[in-house]
Amino acid sequence: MGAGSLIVLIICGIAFAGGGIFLSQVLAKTSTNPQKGEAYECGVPTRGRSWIQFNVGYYLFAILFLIFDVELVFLYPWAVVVKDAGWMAFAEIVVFLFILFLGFLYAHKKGALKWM
Amino acid sequence: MSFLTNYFSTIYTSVRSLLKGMWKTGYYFTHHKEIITQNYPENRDSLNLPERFRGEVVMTHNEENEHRCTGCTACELACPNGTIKIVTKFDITPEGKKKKALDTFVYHLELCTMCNLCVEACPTGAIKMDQAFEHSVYDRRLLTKKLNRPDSKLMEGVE
Amino acid sequence: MTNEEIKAVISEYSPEATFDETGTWLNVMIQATDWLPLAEALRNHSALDFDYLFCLTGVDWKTHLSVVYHLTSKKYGHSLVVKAKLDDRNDPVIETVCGIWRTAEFHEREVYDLLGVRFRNHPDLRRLFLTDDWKGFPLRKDYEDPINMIKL
Amino acid sequence: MLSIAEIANSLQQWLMATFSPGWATLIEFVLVGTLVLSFFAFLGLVLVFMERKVSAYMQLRVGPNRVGFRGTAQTLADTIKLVVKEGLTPDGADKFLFNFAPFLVLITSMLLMAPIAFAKDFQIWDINIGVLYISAVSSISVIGVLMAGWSSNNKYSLLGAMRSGAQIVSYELSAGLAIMSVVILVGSLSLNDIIASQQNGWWIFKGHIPVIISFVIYIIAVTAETNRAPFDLAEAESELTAGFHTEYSGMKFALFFLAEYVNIFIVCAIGATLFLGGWMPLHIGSWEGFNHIMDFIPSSVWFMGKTFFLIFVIMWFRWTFPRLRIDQLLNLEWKYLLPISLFNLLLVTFIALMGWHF
Amino acid sequence: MLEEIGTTEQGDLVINVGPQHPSTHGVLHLVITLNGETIKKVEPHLGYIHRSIEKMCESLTYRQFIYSTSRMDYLSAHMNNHACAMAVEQGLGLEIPARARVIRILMSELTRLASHQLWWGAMAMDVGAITPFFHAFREREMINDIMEETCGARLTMNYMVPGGVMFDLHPNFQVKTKDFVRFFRSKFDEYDELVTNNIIFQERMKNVGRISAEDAVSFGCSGPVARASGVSSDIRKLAPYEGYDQLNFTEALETAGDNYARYLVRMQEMRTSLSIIDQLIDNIPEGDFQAKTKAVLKLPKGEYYSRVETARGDFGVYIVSEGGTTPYRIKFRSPGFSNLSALDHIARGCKIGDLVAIMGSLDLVIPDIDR
Repeated sequence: MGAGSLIVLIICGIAFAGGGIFLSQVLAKTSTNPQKGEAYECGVPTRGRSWIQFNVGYYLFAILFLIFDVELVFLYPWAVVVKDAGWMAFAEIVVFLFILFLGFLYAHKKGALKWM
Repeated sequence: MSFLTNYFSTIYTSVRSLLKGMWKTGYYFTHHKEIITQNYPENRDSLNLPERFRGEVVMTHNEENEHRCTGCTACELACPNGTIKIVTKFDITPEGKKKKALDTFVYHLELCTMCNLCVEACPTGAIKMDQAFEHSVYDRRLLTKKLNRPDSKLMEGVE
Repeated sequence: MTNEEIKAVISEYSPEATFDETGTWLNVMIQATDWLPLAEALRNHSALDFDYLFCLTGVDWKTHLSVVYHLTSKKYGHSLVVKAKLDDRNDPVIETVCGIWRTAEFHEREVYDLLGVRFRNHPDLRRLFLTDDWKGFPLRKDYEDPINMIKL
Repeated sequence: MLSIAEIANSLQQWLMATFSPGWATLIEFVLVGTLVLSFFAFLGLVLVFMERKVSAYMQLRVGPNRVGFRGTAQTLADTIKLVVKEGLTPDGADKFLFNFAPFLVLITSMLLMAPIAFAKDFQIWDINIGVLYISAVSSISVIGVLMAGWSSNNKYSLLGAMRSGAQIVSYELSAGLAIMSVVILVGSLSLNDIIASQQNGWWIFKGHIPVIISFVIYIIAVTAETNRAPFDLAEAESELTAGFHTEYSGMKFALFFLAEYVNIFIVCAIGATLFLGGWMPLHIGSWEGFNHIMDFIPSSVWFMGKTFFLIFVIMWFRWTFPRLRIDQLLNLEWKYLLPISLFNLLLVTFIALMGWHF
Repeated sequence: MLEEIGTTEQGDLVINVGPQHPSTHGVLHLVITLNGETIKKVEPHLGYIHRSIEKMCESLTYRQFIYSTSRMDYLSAHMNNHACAMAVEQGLGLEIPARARVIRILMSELTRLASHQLWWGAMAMDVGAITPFFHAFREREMINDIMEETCGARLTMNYMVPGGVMFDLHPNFQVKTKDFVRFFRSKFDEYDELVTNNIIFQERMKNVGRISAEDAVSFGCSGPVARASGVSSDIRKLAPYEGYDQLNFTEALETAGDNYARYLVRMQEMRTSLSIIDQLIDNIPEGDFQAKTKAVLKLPKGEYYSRVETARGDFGVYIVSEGGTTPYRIKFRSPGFSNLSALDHIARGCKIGDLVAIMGSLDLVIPDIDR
């Protein structure tokens, strides 16, 4: 099967999830209670909003990820042909990775990999 | 260079410690003899509770439906939680005297902490601790028990 | 340090203190107003060095309240019991010792919660166990609990 | 010998012969859909049961043993329970995203099924960039997780989702690099080519130590990517109750749960395909007799055996190790796994170019 | 105003952990102020299971009140009872038979072992490893069986009475205890392999939740928490009771003051308890197991304070008697209460994940705090 299978799979996914949720809505006993709509916070009413700007230490990692992920995409075509392309390709990728690695070391030195 | 040796020795020791832990859990995964859980309700018959185990207070009765409780309320006083309520009545002795006797021995299992103080306090050894431990019921009123059997009498010679 | 020496030092700081040596430890009875200077002395005096406040509680004596401090010195190993008397039962106030022994913060909140002793300058004097709108102080002798399981 | 591929082929031929091409394709699609759906449900049931049994035996317990024969129907009972449970949506939640997230997560894991070769010549879609496809599609699931966590309007969920975002994207790098070392050796992105290249031995045996390192890194990275302990920070039970799916209940929770397990299956299937030869039987060099005996075992059994072995290893991790802390988790990736896998990649290239691999 | 809506300033998140949370061992409610993942402030809210045991005890007799302390720190119920019985004996001036003393020590050490085993499992579970919990329960079960046979109960033993113990030892006691000690010794290496030496566990524990010796003293910490900071605080050594001074054991001390030090102290204490049991199990003196006491106990007017070393630290009972059959005022100095007061100080600057580990290493038992 070709790319058509993706459509089948997507439909399957929707059917599975939708069917399950529909089935549970049909079968499940429901009752209304204002407390059911509260956000769970160990049984204590939430204080403050959750959707605030807050300090995520992960942000820098996301940026770093972007750099490396792009690099990864470049590597895929290279990986396929490297055996045929020979040593020249190897040398080139060593230089490529070396530059990247320098960048990585720089980030490390700057403390981007340290948790804030 | 020492940085690199350090780096790799860290990796070595960490991986080793992790593998050791996995070895241990792997050992238990393959050795089912080590399983310690019991198949509880099914093994009820073979359950062996030690005779001192305190599950609930019971009153001993002999074959003639006689108990040893004189209704002296020593246990009621000894109980820290108000678990025991003794209702007394007045019996007429053969000599025609009025004598205090037990009418109902009310036992609130839901309040009992199995501290054994009532058994210790009882001067006549009328009550004891039983090994029954499956007390759950759907109605908490069922936990209030009457310990002396219907129509039971005081044993001869117990004062 | 022997009890006699401790007594001598304490008398220096609060001359009105009385002593009782019948128990395991030396007991010192003082007025609540004398407490803070004495506490500072007990903690900071180099020969006393009572650095460990292991128990802080209060007792309701019906006519008055007292706050009892059990102190010991990790360095010298001697112990001392200080009983501060609070005469005004309606509004008992004593200085806090949070700044001297940090464990006092919790213990004082507990005493406030259950006995109603106010600790002046306490950073966060709120009810610890009971709800904020609770009426009365349960460990007072005149406190009547509307629900009493045992009497039920 | 009757194999799954033959059945599939004869079925297709029969369809083609009986119906017009359009109808045949449609029926084929419906058949595949039903097959995938039932496989999906079956996987969920089996993996959950397996997890419970594995954990039980490691914890000196028997595990589920009441419902059905030796407890085998336990997960079915659990599923029924989840179905009849009321699915709640918190008042403060972003309703659309909250309900959409489980769909997204589920569809992602569904899509990942496409290129997997379950048996010899038995594959939904023989895509020539299979490896790239998997890397690409699997990163969608993180969006579902972030969506779920953010839309719940719950602080635990939010923290869990943020953690999971940082974690999944980080570990994707080393997983990708580990996969790439096999790609270099094979010179193709197609899963079928990769399996075919392991005719005379699996890459883990042929590729010397660098491939073994890649394999280890791959297993660690995918454990983290699927949010499994010891990297289950997104759900960190003792810290964030249930992390990003704290607010989900009933069937919506079940979908997350199912997707998690199917994802484990998929990453293990990929791992088995890349490093352990997929459905390829165990062949040792020129031992003709031995190789011949191995060929008698159906290819699907080989594939499932390897995959489930890897799944077992991942479960083994979970029931042995404590959880890492978020900064340690990222440290592990950025200070250890990433540099090592970059270096390892060069080593593999070197070996490939020198032709040292068998 | 900002305080009111829970967001003190930009980027601060206020989260409730507990009363119903998988990480708190009991119903502890912590209000945590977070900056990202970093903890800025931890505020414990207590009272969810406050039963006012101190007030209840004021209406119970000296025989009865002992057992209400089992419900405080239920993991070292026996040792709590011990402290109470000792306070009453102190008031009555009772001399305890030698056999009863040895039985008390043996039972206390067994309880300490059981408590530490549970803590070990729970500690591992707090940092995310679930399997050790069950392994810990395997050994704990053996102790519980020993307890059940002699005391008649598994958790809240109610075995102490003023003047001794309630029953004599069960005939099987010695054999079973020896079996247990042998078995537990053989399994102790497993504890190390599964948890102690595990690199992830060490990373989670080392240099986390540090408290200095000075702060530990100032916060009134006791037990393993204080000892991990190098503060000698073992009541068994400082104020020996029931003949602990005649035993040969050393106080476990560490100096780092972090989670890992607390962990090591408790592991060391388990070994100490085993050695104490070894010393006593073959030398149980013959004789009475209970001193003769009156049916109704009356403590002379005065104040009595007794302290024992429970699994969590220094447990004290302060009885004020007015001469009646019930205490006038009673105060239980529970180790967990003081240890909890240090939590905010310890946890500041740590991550959420660390908070759970810190609580585990403090070994908080909430009913002990919420009396």
